[in-house]
Amino acid sequence: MRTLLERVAAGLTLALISPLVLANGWNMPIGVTGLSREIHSLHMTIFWICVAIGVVVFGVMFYSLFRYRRSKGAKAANFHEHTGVEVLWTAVPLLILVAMAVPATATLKNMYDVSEAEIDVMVTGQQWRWRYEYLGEDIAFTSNMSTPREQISGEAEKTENYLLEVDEPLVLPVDTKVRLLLTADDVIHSWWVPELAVKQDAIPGFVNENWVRIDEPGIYRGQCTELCGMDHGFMPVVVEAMEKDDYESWLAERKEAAEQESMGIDREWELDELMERGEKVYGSICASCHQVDGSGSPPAFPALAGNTEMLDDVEWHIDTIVNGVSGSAMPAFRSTLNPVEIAAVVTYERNAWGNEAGDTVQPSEIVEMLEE
Amino acid sequence: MWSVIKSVLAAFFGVQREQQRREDFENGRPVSFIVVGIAMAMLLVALVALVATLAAR
Amino acid sequence: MTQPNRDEHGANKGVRRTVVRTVAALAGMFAFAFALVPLYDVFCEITGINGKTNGSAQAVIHEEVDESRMITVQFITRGSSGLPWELDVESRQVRVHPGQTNEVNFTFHNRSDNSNWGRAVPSVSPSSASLHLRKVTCFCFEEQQLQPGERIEAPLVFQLTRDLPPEIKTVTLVYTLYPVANKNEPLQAQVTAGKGDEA
Amino acid sequence: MAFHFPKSNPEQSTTTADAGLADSPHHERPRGLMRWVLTTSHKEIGSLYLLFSLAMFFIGGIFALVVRAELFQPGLQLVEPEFFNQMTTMHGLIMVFGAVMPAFVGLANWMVPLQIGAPDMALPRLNNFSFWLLPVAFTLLLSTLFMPGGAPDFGWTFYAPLSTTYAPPSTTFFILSLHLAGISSILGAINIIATILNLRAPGMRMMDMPLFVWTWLITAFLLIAVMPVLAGVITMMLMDINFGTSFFNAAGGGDPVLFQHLFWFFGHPEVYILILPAFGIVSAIIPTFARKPLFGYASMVYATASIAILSFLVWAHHMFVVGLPLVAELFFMYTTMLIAVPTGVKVFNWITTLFRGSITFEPPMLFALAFVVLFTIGGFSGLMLAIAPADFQYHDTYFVVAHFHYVLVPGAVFAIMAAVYYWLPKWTGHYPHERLSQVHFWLSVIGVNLTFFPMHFSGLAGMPRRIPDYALQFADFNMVSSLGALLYGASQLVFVLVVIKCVRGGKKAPAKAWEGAEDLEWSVPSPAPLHTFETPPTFERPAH
Repeated sequence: MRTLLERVAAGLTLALISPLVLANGWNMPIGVTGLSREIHSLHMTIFWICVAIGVVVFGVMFYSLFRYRRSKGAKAANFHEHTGVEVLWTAVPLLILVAMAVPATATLKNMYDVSEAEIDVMVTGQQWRWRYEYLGEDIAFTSNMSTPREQISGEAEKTENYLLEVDEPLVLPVDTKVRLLLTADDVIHSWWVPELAVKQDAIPGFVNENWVRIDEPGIYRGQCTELCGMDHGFMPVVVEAMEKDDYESWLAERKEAAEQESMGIDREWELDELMERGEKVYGSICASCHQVDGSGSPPAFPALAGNTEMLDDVEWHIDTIVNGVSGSAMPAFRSTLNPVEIAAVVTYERNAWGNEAGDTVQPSEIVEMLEE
Repeated sequence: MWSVIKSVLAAFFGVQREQQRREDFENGRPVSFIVVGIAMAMLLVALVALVATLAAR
Repeated sequence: MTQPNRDEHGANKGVRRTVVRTVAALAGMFAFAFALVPLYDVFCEITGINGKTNGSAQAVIHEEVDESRMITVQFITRGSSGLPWELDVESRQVRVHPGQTNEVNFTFHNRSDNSNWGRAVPSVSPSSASLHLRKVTCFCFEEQQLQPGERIEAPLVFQLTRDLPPEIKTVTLVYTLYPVANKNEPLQAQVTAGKGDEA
Repeated sequence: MAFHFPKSNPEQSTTTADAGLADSPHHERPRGLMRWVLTTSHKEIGSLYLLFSLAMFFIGGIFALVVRAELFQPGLQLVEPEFFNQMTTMHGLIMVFGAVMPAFVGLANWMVPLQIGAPDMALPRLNNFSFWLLPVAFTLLLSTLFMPGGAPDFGWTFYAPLSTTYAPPSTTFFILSLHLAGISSILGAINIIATILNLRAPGMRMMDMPLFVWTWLITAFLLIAVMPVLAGVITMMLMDINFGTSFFNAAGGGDPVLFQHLFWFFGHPEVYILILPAFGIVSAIIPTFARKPLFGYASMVYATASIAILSFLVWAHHMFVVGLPLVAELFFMYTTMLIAVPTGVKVFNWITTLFRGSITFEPPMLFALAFVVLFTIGGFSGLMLAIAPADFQYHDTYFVVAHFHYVLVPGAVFAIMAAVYYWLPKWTGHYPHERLSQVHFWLSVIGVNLTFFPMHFSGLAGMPRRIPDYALQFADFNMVSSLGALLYGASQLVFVLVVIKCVRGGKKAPAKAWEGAEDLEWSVPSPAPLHTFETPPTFERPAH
């Protein structure tokens, strides 16, 4: 960490020479897709056109201000009309605009061409996480911000990817056209990764499309860009692009893990095991509203610590998590969490922060409930 | 009629001679300018929409 | 605009006239704002602007099946909070020719101990395909009630018309389940937790 | 009271039978507080509007400073995210509806009758009513901060369903207060239209009117056209929230995107409502201090009308990423680019007015010149935003925040400042303190640029707007912005000092306070007596 003073000085210096510096971190990233490069060059073209117009316009303006000062004895002329000049300065901008519209139209058409995608991924925005579903592959998972709360509150040193890191990134192969289908469960979100030049609103009840074809393996980070409530600033998007082979083995691994997990459904879990797993689930999913210590922030987000209603009625407790509460901020986690995770988080909530239900909820019970 | 259209066109373009402007405001009836103005605005919409449709092909 | 000369009477009349006209314009614009709601729907239906599909059944157009191309039609079903139902589709994806009439079966399942009202709201992507998607039979046209534990099968009969633009190779149909709020008895969860919070 | 007027001059205000027109009861005027509560004088109501606007400017400014303070460093230090969202929302609503709009209405109240030689507004009692709706509306809006669940937290654009299904309980009060503010603007607009169309001095035709009057006339028509649409939208929200309709609720067959279409159908003309009167002000000030008639007066009027018409055809450029079909994207991209043409014409006209003038740099001129430069920068970023494919990268980032703050702060707000400096001699009879005004000017210019220029970079580098905390690579930009905001905010205290000093005394101003000023307001004494133009002046066309 630099000192405050150093940073202020650096910032001020940079602000002064800013128009000259268009280095990375100051400008739109060139990105790693064909479209992002196209958009970047469009952006730079318009920028330089604006600079050129600005130089001319402000040049004339400051020349006039300097040259025709009354203190230097300037006498005012009295002209106030010149049709020729006026036609000229209407027509020339019009031509410049047409010249700008042509490449912009071409790029836009390119962006709208979602045909011939090889992979389809459904992206669902939820307050405040993203859910990815690989259509036709039976793989689905949620992606939560993994920056610890202590870093946000300043109790811990902020690390490099502060606020831009997730527990499970969206994994995509390079050199493959991927179609993204975007929707949302609650309010409007917007999925954005600057280096992929993809930004698309995710709207409840509607499905939007976009596509991406990544050229280089790497990790690309972005954020939700449509105000979606309290934790709008804490719902990052992370895309990990892999070589095709690596992607295939990742897919296989995922599928195996899913199988492992489904085997876990049948066996009996110990309280400690469930508590350990539940704490993780709670931390990534529940803590943003109900707080790490279960104190909530009533009235919108009720406290879970000492919540007798919840402790007295385990079925109601599970039902609330599985089906959500209509008309409130509590979403349904039926499709977000698997039975093991639901069992674990229910058990955790019933036995943490001084709650002493003492009972465990087994994954098999959840499966039963979900099936009935 | 033609002069009205010409004046409205000039308005859309944003350039007009003082002389012509004065004539418009002395001789023309405001209603005819408004009607022609609205019609031209719709024409503009249709034109831009047409260009957009063609460009999208 | 005629030249005003400040004759008091004339100016007063003018003011009154101006006020009457502006107030009329105001009322007109207020009404126009509400008129925009149905107008927007009509506009969307004509242009297919936002992937809303037609709200009512359409007849099959009998046209020759275009054997030369195959279109992939994907089905995605989604639940939502507050409605303990499941919606499943027999096949996630079908390959069809334009012009051909197809049938796909969906299953609704009420997993709760209450009977509730719900509906499946459709959305089509790409939105421009919605113009060329004709639904002959669809459960999405109506709100429906399911008894506790009830499971029903509902068919979707649809046709993609031959004039489907050539660049469209995949059509995705998404159905999202929503509770019909004003018809449902408040869910157990709502009574106890939800409402207390919302107030 | 910052503005006060000499007691009305009996010998000046008795002659004409002004019965029907300006029914300001000059006999037995109430004294003290009631004088201001019941006043029907356009000058006093104008002052009330301006004072109200100043108060709101500071309240909205404090909210902005809370936002900037939280964003000074990465991490959450001062406020919770919920409260942060309430601050950004309230800042936007108050600045747009409480500060900038009432300031322009106040200036119109003061200056339109004086510039067209009318004794008062056409409907003085209505004028009083439309002002007093404002304090009620904004007291209500501010009171939501103390309600359970807090104030509105869904941004000043209040997109559904965040503002309906997921909104705090105070939203109903927010809707009510916006209705009241809307009614106030509508009544103000009716009054201004009626005044301009019917009460011009004999001999003054439409094309003789000063540009401030012209731009306000067109603005008033815009208000009449779009405020009812806003009223319609918020009524639909109210029904969705309280009566179970689903205009914007996908669950009931409604459409959240429809909300955005309706909102921006109001919202884009609203943007021009916030800037057109500023064009009028600058078009008055530049010729005065260049001592040269405005270049292309007719073109200015036509360009204003053209901008107003086009403003109804561009709304969806705020919605390029909601998933519009290709044809719609292209349509709105083209129309938006077209708007650059008449806007450019205006800038060229101002600059050509300067060319071969005889220029001096009094405080109003300084602000007007800064307006031209900085507004044009905002125009450039606007042009970039119009390019739909690039907008996919710019949309909802700090680049957009930089853009609209450039057009609204050194745009609209600087124009208001320029207008105040320009007309203060007419209002108070004294020139504003020159040195202090210059201090205010330079601090404001430096502050504004420090605040908003780095936002271009943070936006391009990837910082979304409306977030309470940000990734580390944006830290330097945000720190500069926050320091700039503090400087800009603090320098407005200098402005208050200038105004207070000017009201209490200073160099005496003659009727024609600025050498190059031509319009009718400079023919009445400074300070303007309570009653002016009771006998209509004869308007003589300037000889250009």
